[in-house]
Amino acid sequence: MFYREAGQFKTSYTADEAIFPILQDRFFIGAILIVAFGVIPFFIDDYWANAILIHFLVYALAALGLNILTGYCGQVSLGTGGFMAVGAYASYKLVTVFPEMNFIVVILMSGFITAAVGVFFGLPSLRIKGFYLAVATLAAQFFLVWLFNKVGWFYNYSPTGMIVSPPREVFGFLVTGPDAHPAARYLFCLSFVVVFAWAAKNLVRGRIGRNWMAIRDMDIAAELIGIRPLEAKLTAFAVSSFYIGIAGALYFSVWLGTAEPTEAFDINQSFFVLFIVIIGGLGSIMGSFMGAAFMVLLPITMKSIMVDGFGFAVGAAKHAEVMLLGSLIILFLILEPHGLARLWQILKEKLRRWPFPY
Amino acid sequence: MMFFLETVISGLMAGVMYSLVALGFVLIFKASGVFNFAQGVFALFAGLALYDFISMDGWFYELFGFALPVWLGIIATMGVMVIVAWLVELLVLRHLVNQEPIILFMSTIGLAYFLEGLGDILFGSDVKPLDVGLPSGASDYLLDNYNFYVEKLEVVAALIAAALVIVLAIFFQKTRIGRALRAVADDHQAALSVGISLRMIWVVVWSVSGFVALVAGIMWGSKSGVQFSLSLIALKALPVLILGGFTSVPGAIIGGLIIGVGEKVAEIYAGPFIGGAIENWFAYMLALAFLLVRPQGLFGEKIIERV
Amino acid sequence: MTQPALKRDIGDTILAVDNISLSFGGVKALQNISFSVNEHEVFAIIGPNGAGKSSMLNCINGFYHPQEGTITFKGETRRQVRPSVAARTGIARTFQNIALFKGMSTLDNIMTGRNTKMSTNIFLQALHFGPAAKEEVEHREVVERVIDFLEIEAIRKTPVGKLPYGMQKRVELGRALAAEPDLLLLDEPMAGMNIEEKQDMCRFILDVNDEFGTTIVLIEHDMGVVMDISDRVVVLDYGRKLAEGTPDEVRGNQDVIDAYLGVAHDDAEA
Amino acid sequence: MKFKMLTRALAVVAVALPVATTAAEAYELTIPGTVYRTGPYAPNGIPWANGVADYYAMLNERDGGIDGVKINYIECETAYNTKQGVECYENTKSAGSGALAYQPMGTGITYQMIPKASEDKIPVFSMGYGRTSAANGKVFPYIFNFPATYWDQASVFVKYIGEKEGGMDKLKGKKIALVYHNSAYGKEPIRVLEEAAKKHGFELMLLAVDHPGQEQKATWLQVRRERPDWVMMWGWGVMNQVAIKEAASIRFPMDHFIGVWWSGSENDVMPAGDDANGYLSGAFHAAGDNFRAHDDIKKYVYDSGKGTGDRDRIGEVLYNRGVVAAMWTAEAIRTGMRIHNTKEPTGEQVRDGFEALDVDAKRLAVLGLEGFTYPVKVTCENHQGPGKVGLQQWDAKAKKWSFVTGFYEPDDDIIQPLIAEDSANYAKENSITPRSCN
Repeated sequence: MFYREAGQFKTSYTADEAIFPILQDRFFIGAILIVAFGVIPFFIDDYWANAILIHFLVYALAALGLNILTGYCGQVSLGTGGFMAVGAYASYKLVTVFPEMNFIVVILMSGFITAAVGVFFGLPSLRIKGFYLAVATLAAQFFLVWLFNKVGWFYNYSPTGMIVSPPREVFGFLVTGPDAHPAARYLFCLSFVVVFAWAAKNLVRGRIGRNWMAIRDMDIAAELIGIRPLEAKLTAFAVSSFYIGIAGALYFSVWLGTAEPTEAFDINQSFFVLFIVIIGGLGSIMGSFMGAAFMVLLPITMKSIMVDGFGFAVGAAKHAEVMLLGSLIILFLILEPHGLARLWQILKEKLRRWPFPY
Repeated sequence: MMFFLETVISGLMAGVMYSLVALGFVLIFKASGVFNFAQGVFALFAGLALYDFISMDGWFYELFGFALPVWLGIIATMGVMVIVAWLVELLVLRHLVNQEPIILFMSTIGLAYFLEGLGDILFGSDVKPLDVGLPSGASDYLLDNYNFYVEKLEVVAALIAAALVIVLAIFFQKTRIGRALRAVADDHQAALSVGISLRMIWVVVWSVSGFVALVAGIMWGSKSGVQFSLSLIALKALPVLILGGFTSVPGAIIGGLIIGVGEKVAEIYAGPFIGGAIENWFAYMLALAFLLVRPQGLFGEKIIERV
Repeated sequence: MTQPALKRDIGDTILAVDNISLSFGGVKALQNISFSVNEHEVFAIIGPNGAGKSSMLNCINGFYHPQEGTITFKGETRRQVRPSVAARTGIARTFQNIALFKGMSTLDNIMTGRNTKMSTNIFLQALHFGPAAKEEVEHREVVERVIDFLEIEAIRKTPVGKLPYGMQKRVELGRALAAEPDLLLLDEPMAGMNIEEKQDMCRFILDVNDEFGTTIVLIEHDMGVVMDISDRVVVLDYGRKLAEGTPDEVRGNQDVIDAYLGVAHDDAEA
Repeated sequence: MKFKMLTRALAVVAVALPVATTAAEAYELTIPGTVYRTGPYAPNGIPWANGVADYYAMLNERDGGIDGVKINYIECETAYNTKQGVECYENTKSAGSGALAYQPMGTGITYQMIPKASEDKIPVFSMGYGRTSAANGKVFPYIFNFPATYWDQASVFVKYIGEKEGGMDKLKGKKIALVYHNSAYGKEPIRVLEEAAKKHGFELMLLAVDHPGQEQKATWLQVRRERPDWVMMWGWGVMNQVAIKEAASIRFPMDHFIGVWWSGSENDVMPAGDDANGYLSGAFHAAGDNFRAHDDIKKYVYDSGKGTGDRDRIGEVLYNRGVVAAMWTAEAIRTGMRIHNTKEPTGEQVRDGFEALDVDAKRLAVLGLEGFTYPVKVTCENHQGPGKVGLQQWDAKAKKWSFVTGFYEPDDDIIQPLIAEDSANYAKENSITPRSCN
């Protein structure tokens, strides 16, 4: 009834190709952005910033990156943790070696460095496909973590290999370190995520995105109609790693503040981001956000309900939570294998037809 | 020279231990196209169940006041694994027929989570020293007489792995179910059309890999005690898997041996010069190098591209 | 079609196949095949199953690399060419088994046909700014013309995986057309279609040839169609060339009759 | 036993629901514990967490808390994972009347908490783990890592080895291997051992083992080839069990194999059976349950069914480590309350309590822990306490750990400069001006 596009006519291809062609969608996204930028910063506290919002934003960004590679270009990667480590260590080296460098530039540079590394590790994808490639990307994962753990230069020879993010300002507001206000840190991450989500959407609806999807859907046919697999796959690796690198830099410098390669960027990190992408929906920008919300918020919610609400012993609650999470993943896959984004789409379809079923 | 030989033999033995895990992956992938991420957790779960049946501080003892002898415990655990396989088919796979591989893969991750939590709740998180009477320690004879070091447990593991492969080969070649399995592996549709029940096949193949997981669980459990970390051995099996090919039983064995020897030799001879602990990534790099030459793995079915 | 039709004007040789041999392991798929195709021509390759027709197309657009012989396209002789390069020099094709990008909409599928002609860099695209946005709209206009031409406006935004078979074939043709090729390779464009769909497809093929002057090489089993629409035909059997000529010449060729009627071998089909 | 635990869990659910909603508003001493009862390190985390929980429960039952103020101990599960630790920290820091002290339990989580807790003015008691240079109270006013750090421990092991070899000068030319968990935690002693190697002229051999450490063939083959005179181990979780088994397999003499105090619990040696006999590990407190405090735990906590673990596992090494951690924390809070003469202390006041902590032998006796550990005194500058470490040895027949040495003093010649250097780096990177302690 309220959600329909009838009567909204497009008079130009530009309008037809807008990101949100339907008016109601534009309202919806606008409202979310207004709340995210204009309301939340006034109410945010440490708990919301650290445990929930920044946590969510960082993973949404990483999932965006992986979704570009896996969801749009069809190259399954399990090297996400390793690439996040590249971003984190790049940002650490940049801030410590060039203390005067603008922090936004630091984060962007970390992204570019990660993109370069990503392209290098993307080279095997030209020959190796599917699960073979997925497992091959684990080589990147293990090697990178080992590298950052072993080579003292990366962690400035601190005795344990831990890196600690020094305080840095953006526009006069501290965004890293313990003194940074949660709102500043939140807004900093949010801005990156919003800008890059928008950029990702632009990419996937343009030539490059179509190249990626063509490779994903049928790589041979894509090549036969003139798409260069080398170019398509490597741009996907580059863009994906760029996003993941930025996510890694934010993860370390803004969110956690400290990191140690073997724990913060281990293989579970790679799997976790992959879960987000699959649960959210492969090949969907919106899905990356929904998946991140699901995987980040669900455990915290379940924990709060079980421990704080029902007074479960923490150990038992954790076990139950893990079981529940596992069951929910299976349940969701059975209900809608194409992820939360598809569920959302179906819901919109229903809404569009409401109150008439057909 | 002697030491190099020791290294190689230890590598081979370690490789066999990886193969035991990789084998479970291969069986399921071959028959149902599912990359079963839960294979490591299966091994853990089987180990936990077995410990429960044969020890004095498990549910079984609590309920019945006695513990099972080892052989009976193994049979009972096998029963548990069959039930798990049946439930997996009933509750998960049945509803995901014809989905893309990555969706099936994801569902096994859900399964892994579930079993992890369940295992912890049912059996507790302590280290459980599993003793099924396998020998441990070095072979005294070789060590005393030739100063040659071989781990007894690993020799046993190698023998068991060999036996397992023979049993599996017989099972696949000679039994009716085995032939049906191979038919399904070749072509789902065709197998269905000649009246093979896919569901039954899936239960069987998941049970068989449950059995392989049990063997792996016993071996690794005897080595380090049964504990949560056991589920992480799946990561050691992955390079073996890509090297050997996802669909090849001999590939899992040969791949394991190559990875085992490769990583030990690298760690011992190259590791000290570049900081050590290179085993993990070296195994993957080795597999990657193989893949660049043969993208379908050592024994994988050749990927034919056509339009 | 309302637009005024171009006068078809058969020109010089655009594609020359010279002594091509291709084998897979021991199997000889093609043996010493030579023929040439003239500009603006509709050229058919026929032959029984397994005759090497698709292999021939695959050689022309670089998917297979023949062991011997050369292919000359637009005056350029090459032995081994990458498919993507072939596509960029103006060869487009459709496939025997539909090779559309199933996850993408009709519009996007056809847009991929334009990709080789787009050039803005990744940063401009990410910002969807200036030249990138302009380029997108320009190419969209071309694609919309193709959509009009093929009468598939209604399914513009439908994911192609959901379309019926005949429609998918049409979209695939659209994707090839969007590239504005000089040479269009059609691999069994009418396989599995009913009479009406075949008629539609014939009309499109002829219109393409007429209107855009595109040279067409097609493989087809339906002899009626082949004889109706092609200017010249080459007949292959077991990797060898049996005959070449106008439809009438080929129809009268004894070797061809034998091959099709099963005198030489009884597994052949018409 | 398990039936009982399950029914108890269910009962807790049924009972806790109304209780949770009617919780009194009265001031309670809120002490969060970021524990790990799940994940790969759960076998170590559980007894430790039980020890902490039981000790606080005992104080509540026996004394009505600390100086009559009830303790509200909140567990939060981290699975030894930093990210979950972040959630736990933020979730619990303002729980109840505000958190008074953290025991992070885990190197990564400690590092994560250090800047935050300092900012929030809540003391962090990382007992012997975490950032070693936090010993410098001038740079880390809220972080405490007494009674002894990994660096102390490494230097004590070297001393012990020297003693066994017949004098520190005999170390020259000897070969000592360090088998370590390839993480921040495992790398901690390397710096000190390198310095010690320079000072005493022994050869140091470093062997890293990746998490989780189920496969250590390559490591122990290297030990077998190089034949080091001594092996030290900084291990954790399954790595310990496998290492001890492998060492036994290559017949490395167990009494020349010394583990850090995280590699010296019953869990670690049990799977190796008799082969583990004679294995050594560092320790700063006793094992066993023959102390009055333990009797009280059994009497006041377990007899009324409020214990968190198995009664027969009270007194295990890691359980006792939990007890000693809880004891020092409680004593610090008590000290803080007395200094500021308040029944409702804040984190800052508890910090003052930590800095004035003085648990001497007499006090230990009062607490029912006579001889359980050595006297500890913490000051404003020195947050690592006396730094003394003893060695305990495993008796496989009796299945018991017992001390075989007294407590050694650490080699401060090596350690103090390193602490000064590392804490100065931290202060520089984070623009901290070291405070004055006068």
